[in-house]
Amino acid sequence: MQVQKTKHIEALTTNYAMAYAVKAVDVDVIAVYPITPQTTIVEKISEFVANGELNAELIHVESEHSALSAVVGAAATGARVFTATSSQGLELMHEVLHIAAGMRLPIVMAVPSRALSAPISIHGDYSDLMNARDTGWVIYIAASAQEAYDTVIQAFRLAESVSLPVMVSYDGFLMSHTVEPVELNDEEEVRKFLPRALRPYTLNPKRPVTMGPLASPDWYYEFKYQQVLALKEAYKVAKEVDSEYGRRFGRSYGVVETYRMEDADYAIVAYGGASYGNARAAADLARERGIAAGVVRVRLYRPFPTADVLKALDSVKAFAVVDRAIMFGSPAEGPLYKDIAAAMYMHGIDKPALGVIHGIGQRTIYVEDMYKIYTMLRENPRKEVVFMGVRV
Amino acid sequence: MPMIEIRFHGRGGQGMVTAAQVLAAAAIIEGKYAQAFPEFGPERRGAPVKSYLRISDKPIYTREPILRPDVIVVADQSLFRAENPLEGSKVSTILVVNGAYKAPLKTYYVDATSLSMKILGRPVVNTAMIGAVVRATDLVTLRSVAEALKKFFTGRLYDLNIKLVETAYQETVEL
Amino acid sequence: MKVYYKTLKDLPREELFAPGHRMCAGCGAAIAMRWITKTIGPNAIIANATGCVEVTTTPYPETAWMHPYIHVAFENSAAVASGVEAAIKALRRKGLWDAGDTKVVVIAGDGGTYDIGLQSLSGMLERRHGVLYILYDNEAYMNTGIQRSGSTPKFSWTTTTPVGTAVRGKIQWKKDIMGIVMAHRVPYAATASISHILDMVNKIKTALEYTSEGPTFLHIFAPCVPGWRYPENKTVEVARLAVETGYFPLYEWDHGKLKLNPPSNAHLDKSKRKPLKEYLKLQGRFAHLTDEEIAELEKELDAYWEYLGKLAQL
Amino acid sequence: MTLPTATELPIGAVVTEPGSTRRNITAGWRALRPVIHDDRCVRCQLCWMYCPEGTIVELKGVFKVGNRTYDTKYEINYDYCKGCGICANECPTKAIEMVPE
Repeated sequence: MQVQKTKHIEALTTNYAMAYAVKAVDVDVIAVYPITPQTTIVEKISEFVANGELNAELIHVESEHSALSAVVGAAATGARVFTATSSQGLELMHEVLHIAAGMRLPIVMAVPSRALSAPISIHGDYSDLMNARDTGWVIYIAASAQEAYDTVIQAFRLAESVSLPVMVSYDGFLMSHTVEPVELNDEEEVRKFLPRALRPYTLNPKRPVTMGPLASPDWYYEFKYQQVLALKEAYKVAKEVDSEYGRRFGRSYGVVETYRMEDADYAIVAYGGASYGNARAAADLARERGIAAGVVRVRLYRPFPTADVLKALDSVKAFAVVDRAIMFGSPAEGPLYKDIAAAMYMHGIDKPALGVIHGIGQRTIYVEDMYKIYTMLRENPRKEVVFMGVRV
Repeated sequence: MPMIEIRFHGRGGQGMVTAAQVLAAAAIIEGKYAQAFPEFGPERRGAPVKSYLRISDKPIYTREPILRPDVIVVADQSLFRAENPLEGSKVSTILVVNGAYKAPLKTYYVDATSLSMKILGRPVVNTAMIGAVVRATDLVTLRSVAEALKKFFTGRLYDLNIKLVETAYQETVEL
Repeated sequence: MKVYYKTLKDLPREELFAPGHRMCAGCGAAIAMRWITKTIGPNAIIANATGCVEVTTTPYPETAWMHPYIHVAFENSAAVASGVEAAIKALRRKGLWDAGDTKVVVIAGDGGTYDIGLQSLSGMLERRHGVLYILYDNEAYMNTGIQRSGSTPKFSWTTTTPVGTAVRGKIQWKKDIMGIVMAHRVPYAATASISHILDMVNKIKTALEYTSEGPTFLHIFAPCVPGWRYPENKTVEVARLAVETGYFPLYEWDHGKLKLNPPSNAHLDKSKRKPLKEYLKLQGRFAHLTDEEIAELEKELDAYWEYLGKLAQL
Repeated sequence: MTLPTATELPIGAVVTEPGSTRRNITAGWRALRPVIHDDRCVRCQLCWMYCPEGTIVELKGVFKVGNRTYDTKYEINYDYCKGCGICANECPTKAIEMVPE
């Protein structure tokens, strides 16, 4: 295995980077439906197909529910499939999210995240993704166009290895529509990384099987437990895939990324590009001002990388979890906060953890606000959820 | 090179989002890191819009809007009445503006509207403003801009836009 | 319709729908399933909507299906089939499909077609996927216990349109699903009844072959013993009377031409139709009907025949 | 009976054996049993055609019934017959009789 020699770097939005990844992967069937801020992904894919650069069937479905249903049908038939959505579209798909996971179909879907109605907002936050987080899908949250591109390719490998659907999410607008440099892989190399494997069961008249049967109480639970096991397996395989990808293509990310955590007393735990990027800048600022600050980014969100997150936070005195979604009426309104709190409780760890809700409906996330979180952690470490930047 | 932050002010339809993207692509062609993003909204043609561009030798992580721009680009002087494009400017900030405008900053201007009308036959000023930004900042070469423009225009429209960038570059004046 | 089977002797013998399924004794849909599976032959993939047929034929770890079969949800069988069809196309183009000319068939009930599945059906028809969509119509949500659907006829009793003192059964007319499908300008759409097997299998085969041009549609009338409240040995008789009284006309839409099939082709002349009452009186769901209500149904049926007659002249 | 564990079952609840409901004998559903009186059967095939379960079995051969010879004979597979009586109701010669189990 050799790291690619000649570099091919393009200026792309994260949405366009998704389309380039889909092209490299040689996807067979793609369901296309517009919703802001996802639309430019399927526009670019449509352009690739129109130009003969991508040999795929596009299905111009009439709703997101049908988008996911169509790729379920295609994946069940043995095709490599892709679709993408955001916000209300992901909500409309919700029923089929569970089914795709229950049927163990290796679907890959891009989700540039966006706030939910009402009132309607086309802007970014992670409310849509967080509503889909426990549906049995593997979920990655990328922080750059490059990472999103690399993650889609990794996602196909993971999906086909553990027979689970995978979402690749990232910030709506703040990433989906931002032009950045993206190093594109040699497509032949990508196809070597993703060989066509014969799946055990597909819809084929030569080997007829029944998919989606009725399971009685004597049978249903075991299939749900299979999904539990598959997600545990995915935690391991995601790391292996990322390492192998790194060896082949020169870029890997781990399941959790850390910044200046070696000697950090205070950490911000975040996901997504804007929260993470601005927390990094804030950590630099904090260190200039004498606070030993660091950042932990959760890249693989489902299965939750408990061991890696706990390890990253092992030596901090206090930390904050910044969430761009609200779980209404929950004991802690931040979804990631709750995950980490549960993980720590289960491992007998007790330290001050501040929950910070921010960036809701793309309320601007400032580096200065992130810096303030570090000062809060130093001055008054506590367990509490705060709503940063809201007028009260 | 430290990170350079540029903020573009225009109206929907004038192409300021594209201008930031073209310059980002040109920088990326030169092996630099860049980040170009619009101020997002459902705004349609005519509404004031901002777009942002960061260029650096190192990877760029921050994704906050540009609050303290090194360069401010104003595609339409009526924007000075609609909002305050100079907000957050530093002593060192450079202003690049369509038509002469007196500001308390180092200012470059070009008559982008007339040039666009003359060369394109339409008042779409984004490529003219790109030429002016290159002249004012030397951030990227005209050659990289020409290369980057291939992703945005083809055929005769590409030729005309290259001509417009070059003409604007030459006709940009420091006030 | 092309005639593939001239007499009963020509009918396909091989059974491709296994017994031991849990459909009711005397189920009309079961008769339809037997003949659908026999007629489409083994090289086909079936996408089934949630419903009676789905839950009674796939009790894990068993299946009555001998075809590759997929059930996903209630409202999306047309979308699932679109994906299956697209996958076969793409895989074949890439040399990755080893099963030859595989057909794609949807089987869905009236709830999954008239109501919750109408959107995905319309999408599939509009995109012109080469899929045969078969609706088995038992005129209510039977799987959940006989609730009214868009297909339930006027005045019919169901558990959600009970016969009370203020309201007596369903208030609205049955939706014209064939009209909706024909408006999509599909190559072929037809009605069929489990009482007229030869007509039905020739239509299944015709519709299947026409999928090379685009989507095709079959509306199969399939009486339901518990839902319609008639004795279980009367399923075929009820279906036959539906045709003979003109309640369920047999016709086909073949490339823009509407043609009435025997025996319905004689029924434009009202005197050739048996009185509607003969059909209604067999069924408990209509037991409460007054003569006035029956007269109203007859009047509406006459109007429907007038409309069909005009369509047939186009 | 011990049922298979989660790791023993095929993933995704796929049913791998086509037509496996055959394992489920539905004879017990029946209150009335259809009996074919072969002497009255004219081989019209209607019972075979209308049976919802496909339980009317068509045999090929030479069958002498009285002074007539047929090349087919119809029998009932009682394993799956649910006793609905459609066959008897549709039989034009009343050759099928429904008798109590």
